[in-house]
Amino acid sequence: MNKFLKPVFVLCIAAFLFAGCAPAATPAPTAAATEAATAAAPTVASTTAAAPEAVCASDPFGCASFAPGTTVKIGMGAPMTGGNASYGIDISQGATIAVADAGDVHGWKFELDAEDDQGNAEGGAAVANKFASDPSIVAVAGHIFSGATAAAVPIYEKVGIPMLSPSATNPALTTTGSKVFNRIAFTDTNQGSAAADYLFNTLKVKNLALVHDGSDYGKGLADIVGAQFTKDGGAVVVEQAITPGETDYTAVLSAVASKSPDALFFGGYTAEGAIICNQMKQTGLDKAIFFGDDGTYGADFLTRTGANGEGAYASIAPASPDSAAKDAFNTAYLDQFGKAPGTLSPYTWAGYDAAAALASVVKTVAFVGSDGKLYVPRTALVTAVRNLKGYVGLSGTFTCQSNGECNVDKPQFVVVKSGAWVPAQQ
Amino acid sequence: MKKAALRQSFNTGIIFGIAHIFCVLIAFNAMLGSLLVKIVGIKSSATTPLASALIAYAVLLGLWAGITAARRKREASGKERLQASLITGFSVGLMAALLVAVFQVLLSDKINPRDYLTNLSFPFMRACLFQLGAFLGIAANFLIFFLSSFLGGLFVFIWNLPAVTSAWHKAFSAPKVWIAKLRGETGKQRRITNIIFYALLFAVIAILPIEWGSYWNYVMGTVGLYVILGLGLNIIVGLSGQLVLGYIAFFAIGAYTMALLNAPEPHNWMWGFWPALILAVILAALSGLIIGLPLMRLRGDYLAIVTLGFGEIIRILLKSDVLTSFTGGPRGIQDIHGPTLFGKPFNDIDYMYLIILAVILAIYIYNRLQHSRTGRAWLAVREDETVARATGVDTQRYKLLALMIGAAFAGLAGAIYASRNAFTGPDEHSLMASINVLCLIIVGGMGNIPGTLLGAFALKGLPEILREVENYRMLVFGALLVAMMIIRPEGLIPSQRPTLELPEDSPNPNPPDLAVRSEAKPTGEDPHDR
Amino acid sequence: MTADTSSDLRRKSRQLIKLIRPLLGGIVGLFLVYRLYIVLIVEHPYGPDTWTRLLIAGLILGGVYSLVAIGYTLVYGILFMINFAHGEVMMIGAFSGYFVFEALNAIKIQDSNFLNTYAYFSVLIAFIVGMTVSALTGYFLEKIAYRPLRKAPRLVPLISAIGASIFLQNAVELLFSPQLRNYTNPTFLTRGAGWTININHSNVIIPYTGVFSFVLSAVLLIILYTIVRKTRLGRAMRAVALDKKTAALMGVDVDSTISKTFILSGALAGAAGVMWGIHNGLVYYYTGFIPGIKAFTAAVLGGIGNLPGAMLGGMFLGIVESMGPAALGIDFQLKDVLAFVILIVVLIFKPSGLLGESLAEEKV
Amino acid sequence: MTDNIIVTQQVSKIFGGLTAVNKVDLEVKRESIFSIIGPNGAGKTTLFNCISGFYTPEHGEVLYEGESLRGKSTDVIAGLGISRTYQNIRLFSNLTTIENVLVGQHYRLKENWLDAVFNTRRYREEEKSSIEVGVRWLNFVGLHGLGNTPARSMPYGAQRRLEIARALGSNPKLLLLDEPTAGMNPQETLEMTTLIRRLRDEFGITIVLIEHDMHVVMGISDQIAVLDFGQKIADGTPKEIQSNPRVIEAYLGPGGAALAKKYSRKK
Repeated sequence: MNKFLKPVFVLCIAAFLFAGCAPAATPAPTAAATEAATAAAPTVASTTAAAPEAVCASDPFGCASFAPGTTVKIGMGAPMTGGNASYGIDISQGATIAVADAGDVHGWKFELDAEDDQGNAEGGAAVANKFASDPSIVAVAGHIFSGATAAAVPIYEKVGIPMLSPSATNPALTTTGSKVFNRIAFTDTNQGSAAADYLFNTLKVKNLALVHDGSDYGKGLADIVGAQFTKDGGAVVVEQAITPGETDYTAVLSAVASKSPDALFFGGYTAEGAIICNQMKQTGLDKAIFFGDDGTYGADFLTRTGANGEGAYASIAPASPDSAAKDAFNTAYLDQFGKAPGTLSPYTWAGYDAAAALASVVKTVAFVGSDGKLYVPRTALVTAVRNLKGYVGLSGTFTCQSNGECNVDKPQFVVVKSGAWVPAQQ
Repeated sequence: MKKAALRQSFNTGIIFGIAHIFCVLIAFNAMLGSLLVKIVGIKSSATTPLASALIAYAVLLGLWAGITAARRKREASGKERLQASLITGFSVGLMAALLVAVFQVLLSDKINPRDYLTNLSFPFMRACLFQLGAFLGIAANFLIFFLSSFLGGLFVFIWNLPAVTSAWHKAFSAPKVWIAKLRGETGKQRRITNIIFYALLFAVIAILPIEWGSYWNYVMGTVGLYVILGLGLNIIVGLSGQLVLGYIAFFAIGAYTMALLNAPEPHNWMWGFWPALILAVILAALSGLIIGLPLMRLRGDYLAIVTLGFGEIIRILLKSDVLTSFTGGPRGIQDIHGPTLFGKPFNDIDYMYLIILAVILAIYIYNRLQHSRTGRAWLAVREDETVARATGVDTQRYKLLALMIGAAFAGLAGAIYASRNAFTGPDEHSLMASINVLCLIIVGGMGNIPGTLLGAFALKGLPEILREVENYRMLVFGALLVAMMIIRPEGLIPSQRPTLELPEDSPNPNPPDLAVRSEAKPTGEDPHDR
Repeated sequence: MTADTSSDLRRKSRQLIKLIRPLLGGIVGLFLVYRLYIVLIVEHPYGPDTWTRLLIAGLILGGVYSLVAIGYTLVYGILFMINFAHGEVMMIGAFSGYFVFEALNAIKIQDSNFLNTYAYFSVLIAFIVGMTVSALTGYFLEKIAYRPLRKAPRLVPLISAIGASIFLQNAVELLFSPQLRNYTNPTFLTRGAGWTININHSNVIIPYTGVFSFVLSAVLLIILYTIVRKTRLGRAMRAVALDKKTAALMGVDVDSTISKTFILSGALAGAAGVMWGIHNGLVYYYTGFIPGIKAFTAAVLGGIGNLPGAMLGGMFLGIVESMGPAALGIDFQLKDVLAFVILIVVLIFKPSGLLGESLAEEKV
Repeated sequence: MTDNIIVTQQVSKIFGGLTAVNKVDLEVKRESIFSIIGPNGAGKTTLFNCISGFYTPEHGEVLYEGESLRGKSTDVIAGLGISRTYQNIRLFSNLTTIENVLVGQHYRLKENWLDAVFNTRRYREEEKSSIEVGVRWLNFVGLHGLGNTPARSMPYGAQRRLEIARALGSNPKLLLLDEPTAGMNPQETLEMTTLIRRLRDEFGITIVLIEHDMHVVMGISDQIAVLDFGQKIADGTPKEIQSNPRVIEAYLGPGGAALAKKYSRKK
């Protein structure tokens, strides 16, 4: 055996060099080179060649073209299996309805292609590559978790597929100057600082306890709140992180209680938030206010906490909490998936909005070619998504900034009164 | 027909019935069915499954049940086989009918079980009744299973007709002979054919990355990295026989070394790819040494749990608040700069070749070690540590060495992985990842290279292929894992020891004279000498 | 180089290795002691009330860990395999308990419902159902996934177990949706409610659910211990654990004994699951995973294959997790790190757990 | 350089309460065949374990070539030239026979893992020579052409011989054989005894063996020591031993002496 490995070795080095030189020889810009090299989509190649439209020729990423009878695909990378499956399944279900509602563009129907990325970078990159090499994907509503997103962005960047993430809140994502990445997820920075101000000024909290679930979302939020709160002049008496997925946080809460804070800000999601809210009473935090975030908002929080939840705060994007559209969606979701939206994750509506917004943008840029095909110029689409203005969704009104943040309004604060979320006094 | 056999085939039916009910409750039937009809070319709508799809699924399951029932006994007359399949079909059909009968009741009483059994929407239940209403639907369910099971029995019956079997055997044995001829009789011919084979193989490997697009480049790249991981773990588990469950920790160390040294955040030391790669390997090896030193006394599962703990410690520390400033905390590290080739950054094809090279390097090293004094010492330790020590093997030293080299492999894989994804975060390196690698080497067949290759593909490629089955893929994966272990406990490719070329036995066995032994002593200085 | 100098080097390296083990252990030990001193003597940030709370939390957690750990130890003791799917068995038990409560809650009786009118009885039912279902799961798990692998190499059953665990998790997810369910307890077990004692002007609540689950786990452990020590089945189990062949020759039905072992451990896991649900009030398909891993750690900590060891290990782990971070003044996020570090230190000095293996494999 | 290759001085090994080996003195002459006999549980194997370093004796010293073995770990002791076989055969059963012998040569070889990776000259030479040596040893113990068969799939007698070949791999000066002829038929036993003799005569290897078969013992031993309940009750030449009443008593119980006389007269 090892007799043969050596020649093989040599052979492979040769192969490597040859291959290494091959792309280097082509003078085209990287993106184009990759496009060519990945042999992505014979269709794309053919259209760029065959399409009479000047648009596609001028577009560095070319057009996605759809023969009559085919569907325009919107991708979504979401964790469908593993510990975070509920988020992926829920958000993709929301998006499914959005795609169904979106109607058609010049007679071409939309279709959602939701793939499992397990919420981590490996899966995210896998899905991104899958979409990148699928010519019928025009845009991606996702990804859901920041890790997967971070790994996916550079890949979409290469092929010019715009993203609109409903829930990837990692602030760093919009600082790398990516052209394709946008999010309608509620930006941590505004939410956090606003929450801190609200705690200090309106609720007159002097000693704040910060608890987060160690996720990039929860921790990021907690850090911002802490910074702003101290800047306002309050004192952060204790900061603790919990291990998500567990169900007994009495120990950590007892430790927090010993610092006797006036309020506890929790950065994280409903599951842990509800448990903490429940266990505050028995651990000596009965006087402290529970202050959650948009991750802990939702009907599920109420059912889980019951009486314990009274007086708990949460922050949400300033949407009309119950518009007609929202009701329609809720009923549709309920009878299609048998659950009320928001039970599996707080992002059901955001999932709908991401897909719907993308569809609406696609409608603006797509056109029917002389040869009866539908063309979607990719670069145009990327810029169009980035220029999204005043789109009214179920979870807020979105206007994308130059860095891809599309949901930067001041948050609105809600409080649980007699078993229901009601707007808190400003 | 004997009573026992009768009961047996009836029970077979019951088991399949339970399987069927389970499939229906998780709506697996709809998914599988729609896949089947997609092959035929019927596109099924997303919301409610087509009757045709469900029928396709039912027929498939029925056939399977019938075949299993009929093949139960080796020597059984055709008649018995047919009877068995009939009875099985009857019991399966019964179960299916009962299920849909329950559905019918729920439908007519407007009871919605979805709060608990999330898939049982009214449309779905109607679909399970083939939209035929109460009586017809139930009857149809029964009949489909009954008939298809009988069909399966018939199939086995025909199969076992002597004429058919003999014909099949002829057809089957022919290619074997042919291949044997092709490989050649004498060792020399074999070598030549081998060379040709490998040449072809690697020509293909050299072409593929350019051909098959970024997605498959990515998937196969991941497979490649897991091959390296697998080989590394094979040195530890397969050769030196230490069960290590936290192996991914070394991978994490490699990945983070690469990330911290080549990302603008949080440190912006920009070392460049190659130095980082080397450092990653060294650090991983060192960490292997450090964790290994105190633990060499531990046996089997104690080592397993301790290394598991080590893996978790690394992961938690990486995402903890304590080290956030250093490791980027839960956000991980993004925008990792990759290597450049003639001034332009690596694209997926370049990475693919890089990985292929790394894999070949790993295979080469593994292969050299496996058949050396070191490798034999490892095997001795695995087989019987006490005796190994009594035959002069410094077991602790060799166990440590195994751990270090294995860790180094992991470090290499991790560094390339991080650089290729341009991102790494703490949750990449969870316990499940370690377990994946362990599964990989055992599924493939422990301690041998082809097994590792196959295993890596099975463990990392399969889930990608299984994307077709959407949310069911992990379910199917788990089931496959169990099935594979039961069918092939030794792994897909059981490893056997190499046949060394021994000098001819001399007719009169004369003892080794001292001259031979003094020859064995090396002449001249050697830098690698201890 | 000549042979003897190299052997000198090897002797040196061996001495180094010999030296490093206690050195490392010592360093960690010293650090722990130092932190303890700093926190308890110098800073003492927590009052007695907090310590009591932490202790209570630790004991409750420890009780559950012990129960699950016992399951691991039983199976390991007999098959020398890590039953990786044990956590999932527990999860299934928790789910069955949940469904029982839901069902009983739905049954209306006059102005109240069954769950609250016959509270004790319904809890009993929940436990019986939960334990039965889990026991069955354990039984079939063994029959399908492990029994065919009796003769296979040691790692193969482990992989099979991992596969089973993945399968069970996803099966439950697909059946009942990934939604997080919350337990509806009968009123006398309302979560968070409990006896209140006043320690330096602050109310420390001893939750009913906690006391309930702690007592119950203690009782179950005692029962199990008597089963293993006193009964005929127990003798058979120990015999099989020591030597299957001989046991079989002595007329012990090995297969049925192993099945019974799995049934026992399954039942315990089921009870643990229901307790988990009642006390923490939240079950979903992933519930079993973390307790599973922790319990396995606990089992090893106490000396795997050793029943009192598992109990001790469980308790110890539970208390370390709740009180440790506070006592050492480190972030609660790092409690698992602490737990594992302690495990490592323990194993460095006692390579077969706190109480050692009761059924150690042959040494020289 | 004494003429005794190995000497035990007052060696005692205690397990819990029971004293397995109790103040045993042995002096094994260079290039001799030394047998240790005694009823089961007399502590013979324990003594072997003390010599080969599995156990460190509570009291007393084991002197090899005049220097104490205390504190030396098993592999170092093996490296000094003491190798052994086991009562219940313990081969590396999944390895081939030749590989077993190669592992036996482990300590003797110099090549390390880097040599293997870079395929250095040293690696190639050592592989070649060690395989040659291994094959010769295999031939010597009479396992012609079985080099590539897995050890586990060999008949019992062959496994015993392979164990010896493995032990010889490291060119031992002292070879400890634990019941080499146990469970062998007369023919195999005869072959084994000749083998043992050849080892001594042709290579000058000192041999200490534990044996129950009195014909073998009396046939080949120069010196015999008798252990009973961990104590040495006698040692000397076969003749002395045969006529030693304590030994006979230990074996046949009180009053056995007369029987033994009768037996010897018949012979």
